[in-house]
Amino acid sequence: MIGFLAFAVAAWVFVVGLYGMATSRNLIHLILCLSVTQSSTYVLILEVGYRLGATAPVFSDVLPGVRAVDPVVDALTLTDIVVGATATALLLAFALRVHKKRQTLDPEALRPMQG
Amino acid sequence: MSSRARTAMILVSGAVMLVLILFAVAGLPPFGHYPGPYGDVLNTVAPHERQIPNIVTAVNFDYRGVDTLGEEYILFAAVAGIALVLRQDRKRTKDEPLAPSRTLHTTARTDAVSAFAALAIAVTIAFGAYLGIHASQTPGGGFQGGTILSGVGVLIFFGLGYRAFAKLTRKEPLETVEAIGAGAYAVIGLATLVATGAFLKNALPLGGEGQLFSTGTIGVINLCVLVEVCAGFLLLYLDFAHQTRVEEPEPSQE
Amino acid sequence: MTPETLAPLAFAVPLAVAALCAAIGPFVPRRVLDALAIATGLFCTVACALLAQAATRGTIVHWFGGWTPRHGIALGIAFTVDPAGGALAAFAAFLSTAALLFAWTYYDESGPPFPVLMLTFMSALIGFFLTGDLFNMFVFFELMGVAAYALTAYRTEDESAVLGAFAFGVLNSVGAFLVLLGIALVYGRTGALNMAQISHALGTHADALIVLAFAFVAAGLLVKAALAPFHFWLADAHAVAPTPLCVLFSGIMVQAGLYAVARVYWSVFSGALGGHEQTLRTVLIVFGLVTAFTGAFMCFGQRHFKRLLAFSTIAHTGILVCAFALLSAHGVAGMIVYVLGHGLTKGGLFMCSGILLNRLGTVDVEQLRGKLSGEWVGIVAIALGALALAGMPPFGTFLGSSLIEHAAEDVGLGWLPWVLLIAAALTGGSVLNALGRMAFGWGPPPDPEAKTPQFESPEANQGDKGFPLMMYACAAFLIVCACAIGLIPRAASAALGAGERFVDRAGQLAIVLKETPGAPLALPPAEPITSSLASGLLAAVLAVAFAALALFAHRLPSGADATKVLETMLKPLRRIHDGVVTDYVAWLAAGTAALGTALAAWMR
Amino acid sequence: MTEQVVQGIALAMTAVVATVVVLAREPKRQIFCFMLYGLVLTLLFAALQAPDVALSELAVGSIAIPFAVLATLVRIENGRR
Repeated sequence: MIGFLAFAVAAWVFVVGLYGMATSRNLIHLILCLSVTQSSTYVLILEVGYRLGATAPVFSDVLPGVRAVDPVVDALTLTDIVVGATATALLLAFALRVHKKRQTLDPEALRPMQG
Repeated sequence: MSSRARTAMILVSGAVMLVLILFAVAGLPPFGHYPGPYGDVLNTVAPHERQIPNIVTAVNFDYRGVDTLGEEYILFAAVAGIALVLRQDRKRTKDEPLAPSRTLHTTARTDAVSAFAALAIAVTIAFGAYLGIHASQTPGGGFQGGTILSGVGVLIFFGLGYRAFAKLTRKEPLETVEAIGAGAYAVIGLATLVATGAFLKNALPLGGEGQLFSTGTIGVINLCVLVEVCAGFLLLYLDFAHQTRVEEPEPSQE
Repeated sequence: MTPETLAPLAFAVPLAVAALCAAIGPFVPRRVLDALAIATGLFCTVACALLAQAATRGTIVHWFGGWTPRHGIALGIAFTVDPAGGALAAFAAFLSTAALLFAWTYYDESGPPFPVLMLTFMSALIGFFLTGDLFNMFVFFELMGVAAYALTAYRTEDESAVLGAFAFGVLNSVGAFLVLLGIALVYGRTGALNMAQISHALGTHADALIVLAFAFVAAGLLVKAALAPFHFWLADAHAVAPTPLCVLFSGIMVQAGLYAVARVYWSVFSGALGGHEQTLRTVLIVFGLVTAFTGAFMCFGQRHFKRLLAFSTIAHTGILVCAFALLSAHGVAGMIVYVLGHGLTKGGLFMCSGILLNRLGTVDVEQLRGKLSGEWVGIVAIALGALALAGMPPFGTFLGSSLIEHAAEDVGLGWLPWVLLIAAALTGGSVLNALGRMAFGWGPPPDPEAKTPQFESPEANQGDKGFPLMMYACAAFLIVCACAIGLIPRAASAALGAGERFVDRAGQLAIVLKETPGAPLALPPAEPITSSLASGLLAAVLAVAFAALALFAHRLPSGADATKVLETMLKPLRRIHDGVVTDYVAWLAAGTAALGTALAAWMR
Repeated sequence: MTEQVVQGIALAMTAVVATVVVLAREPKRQIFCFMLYGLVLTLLFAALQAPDVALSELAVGSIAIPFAVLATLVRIENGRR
């Protein structure tokens, strides 16, 4: 029923995040758009490992051998989420530092060097 | 580039990328039909080889444990970087007593808020600890437990203010704890390399299935991750919380 | 100790030491941490060199956790070390050690974060070169990235350093997401993450998914490799990053991105994409040439010496991409030798720039005009470095160019090396041009109407502290090594052997998944390098000629007008390097769209 | 069947809220949209039978990142005063 649309959502989120970054007028806005772009990779990775009607790969309540979704994609996404969170926080720290010096977060006004 | 040119450029290239990605995902197996084999093999062999019901934990801390080691160090490096960038003014105030700070709340905190915060803190600690310890049994593990436990810092900050937060969580010991958590993971890997000839290969006895600490190295690594993540995120919160204190803006170099 | 255990040691020991440094950092003197870091760097250099040596007797595979594959299915992560990967890992560790040694006297005070982050960065580089797992590669890509962003912003009081780190972080993160997008596509199709296993599962036929997965992974990795139009972050970040770090950035990190593209192509996609070699070659060469000349022209006439060197790195990335684009074992061999030669040269040059900054307080060529008079070691080192960049014999870059030249002839692209030679000569000429101004005060004075650019504050240690022996020793040693590497007997044939092994997809498959023992490296005869002596010398002459033109053309009749015309022509190119991070994102999206469309459209 | 309905709703919300986050140009409004987005993703991951990931996303997407952003915003406000 959902089929292709599930993957299309991931594609949309990736591109919309990129659009937000490129048109951003504020570094904090840009960082959050970066997070949105990253979230599309979580969505896509989890989707490719999903199996209709299957349980989570935790065999405490169900017996091993029951149809389960892919545990690997869960592990990959977990790693990805940590990476995303820490990189986001680091970039925020950069933005904050820049603002202290220049009192602005507008990317147009913040050019390290030109030409 | 003018902002109009940039918008045009991103609209065109974004549209092209959207089409490309759609074109590519059309070649995937239909949604909900993961073809395997990686996950299926692990779902089959891991429960009895590693004596663990939560296969995600087994993948994270054993089968693909090196990814998690890298991930822990990403957190470690990022926290070091954040401290580096935000510490500038911290140095200045290091030996001074904490100045009265205005934080997110300009109004005084009521007792009700503090009481609520205390309750929330207790619940969060219980929940985080449960998640962190029961990695092998139920969804959750060192990472989830660690992030939720560190959320206590956020609650203290909102409930009791920056001063309480900074008093309750000293930066220097936390940094040492964090380094030990991250380093222990690498050291466990090196120790198992010496003991078994393979990095991160389990060298501890396995208990019966379903027991709390029956999973050999997985249990130990889970604990390291719990410590490292909790300390790392607390440091991160502490550095950012410190910024909410009022200061004079630094003069620009221009 | 078996070679199999060396692979995990080389990446895990620096991580453990990094944590140790962080834990004991507040309690011990700074020198203890520095010494610990340098010792670890030496250890990793030796370990990786032994590993590379052992790999010549057969590709080394280490299965983490002891999870060897079952029935051709990988359960865990493997490090797959071939001679090329091992050698580059050793080179990464070597350069890191040199950079740490350089930093020893460079900083008066550096807190614990510096050695901690440097060790983490080195570990990530080593892991990145050794891993045989696609997702694990992504993890090391990110680890390298996070440590690098933090180090770029190391001089936090300089906001352009923080801004450079910001652009670097944003662009590389988007690159990482593209890599991940490609990995997700591949994983959805094959259910595998081990490179050899994916390659087996992909078969020998390409469809849209495979082509685009490669396009996304390659685009993401090429952000790190600074291919145009993904290169904007590099010039900003390298110009402002601490000099010891620039040595690593320009010397090996950027090239690591390109190495990863080659690795992913040959280990994963070459079976499926093999039928489309022609198209892929054309597309990559177009991108490579655009990059080479963007970098070369931007390099020429830069006032900021570190930024000049950064643009030269971009130009050399273009050359390396063209070498990879030949899609042959010989092309890979040339690429690897060129990476080594260029990395040593660029490392030495960046160290020289650091010494200038350290002693004279600026790297602005015009402010340094005629001020270098006493620094003979520096002048000679920079001059030799400039000629090495151009590819003069007997430097390593010359040996690399010579291998690339033969590889290009093999696939019927005999014209390509001559075009690349011009780009290389332009970068060498730019450095000579700057040197002529700084050392001898030659050349026309700067346009008084042009506003004086705001340049960075000195990094550390400024003031007369006597002859900086240690720093000059490091710089000179790297330049000498750059020369020595071109003189090693049978280096070319060893590189060719390593290249053959690198592209041997079937052999790797058998070793990784079926655990068949590897065979010793065959050493194919290399063409005598004397056949390319002429082109090497031509490159050096051209470099000198370009520099002479830039310095003295204004004395010729109508020379000044010609310079003006050239300036006007280069203006649009300069204008797009505007330092606005949102522009860079837009360029990144455009580049990915272009690469993907070109591959998808022509590969049907 | 209900499983798919939940997934469909979660996916649709993901696409919509992601767009809203991007289009919310004002950082203070954006951060609340972002917290909502974290919750939507948590729901989606739970619906995709990935409880481990859902828990992490809850902790990171709705606590960690928003806290860092809020602290940054407060700092910027204070700096202006």
